[in-house]
Amino acid sequence: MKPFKIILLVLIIMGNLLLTGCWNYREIEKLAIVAGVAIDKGTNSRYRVTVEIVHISQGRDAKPSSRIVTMEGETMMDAVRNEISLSGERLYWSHAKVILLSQEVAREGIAKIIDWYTRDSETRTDVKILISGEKTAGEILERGKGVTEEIKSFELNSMLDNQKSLAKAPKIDLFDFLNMLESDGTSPVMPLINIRQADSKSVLEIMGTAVFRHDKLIGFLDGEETKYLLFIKNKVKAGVLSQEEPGEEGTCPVALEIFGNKTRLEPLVSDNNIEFKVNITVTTAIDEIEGSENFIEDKGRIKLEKDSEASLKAGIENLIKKVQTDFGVDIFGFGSELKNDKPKLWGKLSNNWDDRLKSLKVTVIPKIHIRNSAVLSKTIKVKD
Amino acid sequence: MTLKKQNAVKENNKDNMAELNDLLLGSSLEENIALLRNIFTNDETLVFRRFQNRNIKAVKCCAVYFNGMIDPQIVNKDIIQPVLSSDLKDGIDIHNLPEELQYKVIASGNVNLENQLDQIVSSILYGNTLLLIENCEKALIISSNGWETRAITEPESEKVVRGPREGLTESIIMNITMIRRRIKDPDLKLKFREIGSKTHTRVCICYIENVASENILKELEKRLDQIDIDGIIDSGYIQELIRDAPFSPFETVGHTEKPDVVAAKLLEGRIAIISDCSPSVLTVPYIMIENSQSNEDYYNNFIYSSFNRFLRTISFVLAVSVPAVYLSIVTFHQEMLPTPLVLSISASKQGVPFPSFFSLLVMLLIFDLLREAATRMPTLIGQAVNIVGTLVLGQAAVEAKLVSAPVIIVTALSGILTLMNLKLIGAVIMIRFLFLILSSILGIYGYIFGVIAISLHLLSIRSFGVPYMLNVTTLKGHNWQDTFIRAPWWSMKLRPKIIGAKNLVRQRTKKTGGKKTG
Amino acid sequence: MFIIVILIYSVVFLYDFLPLYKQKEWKEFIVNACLGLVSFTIALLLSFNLKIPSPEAPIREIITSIFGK
Amino acid sequence: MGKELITDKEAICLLMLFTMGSTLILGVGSDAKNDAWLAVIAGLLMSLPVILIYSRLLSIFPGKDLFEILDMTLGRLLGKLVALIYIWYAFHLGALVLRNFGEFMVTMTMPETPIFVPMLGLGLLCVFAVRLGIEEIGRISAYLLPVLMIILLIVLGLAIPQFELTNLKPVLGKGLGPVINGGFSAFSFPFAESAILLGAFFCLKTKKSPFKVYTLAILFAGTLIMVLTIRNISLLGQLTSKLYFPSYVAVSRISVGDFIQRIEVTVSIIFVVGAFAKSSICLLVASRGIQRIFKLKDYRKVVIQLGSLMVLLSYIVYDTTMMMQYWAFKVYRYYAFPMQVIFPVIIWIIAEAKKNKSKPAGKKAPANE
Repeated sequence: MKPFKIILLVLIIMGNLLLTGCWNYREIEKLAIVAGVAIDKGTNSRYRVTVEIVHISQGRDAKPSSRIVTMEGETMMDAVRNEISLSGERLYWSHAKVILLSQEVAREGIAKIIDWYTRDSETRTDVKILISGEKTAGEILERGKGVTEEIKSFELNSMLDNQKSLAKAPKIDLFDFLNMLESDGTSPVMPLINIRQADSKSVLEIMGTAVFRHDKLIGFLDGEETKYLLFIKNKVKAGVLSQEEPGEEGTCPVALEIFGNKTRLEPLVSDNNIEFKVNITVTTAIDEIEGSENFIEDKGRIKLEKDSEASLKAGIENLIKKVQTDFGVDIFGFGSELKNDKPKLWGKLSNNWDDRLKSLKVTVIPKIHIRNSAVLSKTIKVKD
Repeated sequence: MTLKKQNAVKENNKDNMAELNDLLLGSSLEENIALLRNIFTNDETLVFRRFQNRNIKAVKCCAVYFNGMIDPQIVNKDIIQPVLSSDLKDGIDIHNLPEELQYKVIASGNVNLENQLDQIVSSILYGNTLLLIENCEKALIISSNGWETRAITEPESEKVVRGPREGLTESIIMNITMIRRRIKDPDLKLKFREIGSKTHTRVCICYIENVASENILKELEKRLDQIDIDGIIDSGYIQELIRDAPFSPFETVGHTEKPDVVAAKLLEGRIAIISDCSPSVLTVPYIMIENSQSNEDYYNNFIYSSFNRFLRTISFVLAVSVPAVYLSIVTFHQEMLPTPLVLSISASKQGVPFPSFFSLLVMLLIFDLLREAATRMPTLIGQAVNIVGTLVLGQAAVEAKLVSAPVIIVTALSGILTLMNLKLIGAVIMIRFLFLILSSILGIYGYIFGVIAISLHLLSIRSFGVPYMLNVTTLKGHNWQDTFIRAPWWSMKLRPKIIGAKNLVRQRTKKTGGKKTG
Repeated sequence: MFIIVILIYSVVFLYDFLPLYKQKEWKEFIVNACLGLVSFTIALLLSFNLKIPSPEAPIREIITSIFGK
Repeated sequence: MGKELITDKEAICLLMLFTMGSTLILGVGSDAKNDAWLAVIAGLLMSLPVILIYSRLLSIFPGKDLFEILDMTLGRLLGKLVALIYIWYAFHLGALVLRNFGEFMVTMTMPETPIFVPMLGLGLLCVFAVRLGIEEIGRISAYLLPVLMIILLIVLGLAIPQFELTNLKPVLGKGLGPVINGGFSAFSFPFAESAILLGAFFCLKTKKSPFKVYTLAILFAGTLIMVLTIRNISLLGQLTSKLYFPSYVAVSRISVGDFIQRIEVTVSIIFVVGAFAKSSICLLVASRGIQRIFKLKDYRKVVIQLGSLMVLLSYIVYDTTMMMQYWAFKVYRYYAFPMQVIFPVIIWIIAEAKKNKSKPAGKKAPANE
């Protein structure tokens, strides 16, 4: 009876192969691999989508280069599919690394734009999402030039990945953004990208933060402010704290390299009054001393610690004040902290949290610990 | 139609045998010679050598043998010469001539009296010499067989770096000798039988009593008895005739050309089937894990052996999986690859006209063609084939953009992995194509379906009642010692129960070496 | 499309029913034939692009009518 | 053909695969949002008494399957009627699992492939497995479960650095209500679905093994499901309950370095294996039921037809994925309640009563005098 089974199997396999074709079978070299996408408002239709496609040329030593294609459509999906009429290839989205959004689009609300990207099964939610500081998002892909890589989107991706040792822009991927949108008590933020003219070349630069109320863009923070924001959000893993110390010959700048940071938000509830304590513990090391002051001895070091704690505190408090007065949104996540800790209280407060935030009292308690002084154990003394 | 024919042939054969069965020898020498001549008509290698004792004319004899099947030394010196020249007068009873000759004259180790014609015929065919005597209804059968045999060499297919180099030969007696030299025990039993109505091949069931399972032995004998075939040319015939799961690509009867392997398997409680004219000895029961065992494992350091065995097991899995997984990743699940890899694979495939599935299929076929061609070819030409295969088909095909480089890599990798387990080669090739086809339909899911189906198949087959893949959940302690790993010898105190061995204790060594001293 | 369905089903029927018929296991044969006919009919109807009502709908109706929601 | 027997370990593996099968990918207790892991525990606790009843039933009638037990307790006519209901339940559940698998394939990985093809593939596998018999299914699950566990643990280990345990907070933020609700849903899917296995565990070795098998397997599986739910919630946060297949998305978020990423295919492997185990058990039980009702010689004879019918049913059972979601989380628990709880309890009570009645008659003499 076994031969029957084999015949049956062969029949089914052949039937599948011959009659219905290979549905999802597609050759890897036929894919138009999307590296990144920029979304603007269209002139004729609602959306104008600029896509950077990896162009793989033949030959042994050929490096992949990038091609920019722009198309328009009434919906995102429509625009993306219209690409077929331009180049005949269907775009392949699984390897896309960045989404760039223009400010214009972002001010109108971006939930409707990223919905398609989240919903489609081919796209992945670990794509990074950025706001263009230029007029349109498309021009960043068109005009910008990568320093190390040919494909701009991949370069942007690695720039964002390495932000962790700079901490001047948040690294937000689509999924994080969605999660911030979804959860109450946190307002989303996004990194900011600009083109900087350097030596007549247009170089890409990621610096600063875009602040959102719900899904609408309302303002920006610069690089330094972003660092303080990341301090509160406990996202700083590395970076530099610069401190100017008064010295014998004017000021003496000192750079502290951050080796680790732990931030804890602590809601203090008394009757109807809520206060937040922000405990920041930073581990640092002296990495640069531009002078001959002695910060390595106990006395100097403790003073340095105190001074940099003070300036960190000042910076963070200024940022909180700015956000409270200018934007009035909770980008720090105080609300969600309260919700996690005291869900009942949050239930009462959640309705007018934004109003409450404006007058929220926040105490910043920084603690900076200097661990070592890198390679040198003494300051460099210039001798005559 | 064919069935009827077969039946007819069978009946015909039986008739011949029956005819001979009834016949007995007559008393007239010439009549007997005529009878034999009649049976072996047109066979001119049959020699009738008539001679007489020089003293007694009544002792007229005729030696009958096949030229080439006998050792002339024996026939001349030990049969003809004693009968010719011996002084038979003293105390010879003429009426009891055959016995007298048997006991007093002929100098041979093995002499029998026989009057059944069928026995006589088959013993002549086996290379014995028949001594017909005038006025006597019985004939003497004197064992005299001597033909050229191959010397004992190292088998090509099972080379070892360490361990005995001896290989089995085509002579059943020599094979048994080689095995018995390793197991000198009265419990080593050898049961002979003849299979094949035309070839009368001698087949020997070899086992160690009190170790081998009686049920398996009974089952094996039953299956051997059921064989009714005209001839057994190699033990491969028996292998297919007695195996379980006849349609499976996996072997359920093992074979080896090394006497040390046979001896080791006998000691584990398996049963060996030695067949004449075949250098490969069959062993039953045979389970999956034996495919990745090698005799060298037992002679080398156990850690190293375990590692090797692990490599072999993994290489079986990889050999069947690599092409299918590659195909499903590059044609269905490109999102699974890291981006740089996508770019490099894509770059290498630019400009290749054929679909991946097709080129993989063709390249795998070409690999099998090369392999098959190289096995059948003389070594010198084989090298040329290798050069053509690697250079022309590999390098040039990539240069000419007929196939992409990854396909070549995958094919070569899969091919080499296949050769790691030579005993599984047939199964690997078939399953590889099956997986490839399945994954061209449903990608990685097709492949997983295939894996589940093959696992189900493997789990369902048995070899002489022993589950082919073993019963993981019922296996206890010592049965694991010789499966995916090879435990150190001092720890393998028991025989694996899985085979159905009865006498489980295999060593009582007190572990002395290696203990901490001081 | 329905040609494939008929083809596959005839192979399946041959494979499945012939031994039952030969061994004269009539009870098995009848039960099997009923099941086979039902599935064949459904497959055939599907191959003509007809919509078969799902048995899930009435169950859902009953349950929602009992428990609300 | 001798009596089929499977060892306790095989049975545990089988039941674990059955329980985890589609659960690992569909997720459980989504009503409870970020307390879903508590819902799993609640479901586990709720299911314990029911599971004890199942094992008690099996140990009262050792070597008998559900349909014989029905016959013996409810009488021939009523027994047959309830048996029919169980056959339908097993059959329907098998079709639902097939459909879940098909939906998963079509929405997540192969949108252009007709849903019928993967379902047919899996259906063929199930038919093949059931024709080999319960022994082979038990053994293959004993082989596959360790592989799955290793994969699961490796993936879990890779995911741990990315855990955001704050996503689990607030614990019991909305009170006990949603947790109980989610717990009920987790009870009916997957824990109490093990009622199906009453029809397959006729082959256990001893009278004690049902207790061992049921409790151990459900506890292990429950713990694993809970751990994986925690993993999903802490990787996905708020979005967990909005996804059809949370595990898949959760694993796709894992990336260690730049190299180990995009490993969501592991989830698919687990799902294929789980769905295979679950639907083949369902098919087995359904065909055994038919064998018992019509008093056939061997259940293998009807498997092919029943299997093809199951694939067809799975094809027509839903129109859309939305319907599947609604059915799985809203309707199913009420639909399955009689088969999971009511009938077993009734049978159990009758069985205990009958046993007590027959026991004194048989054993009284030596005990009392």
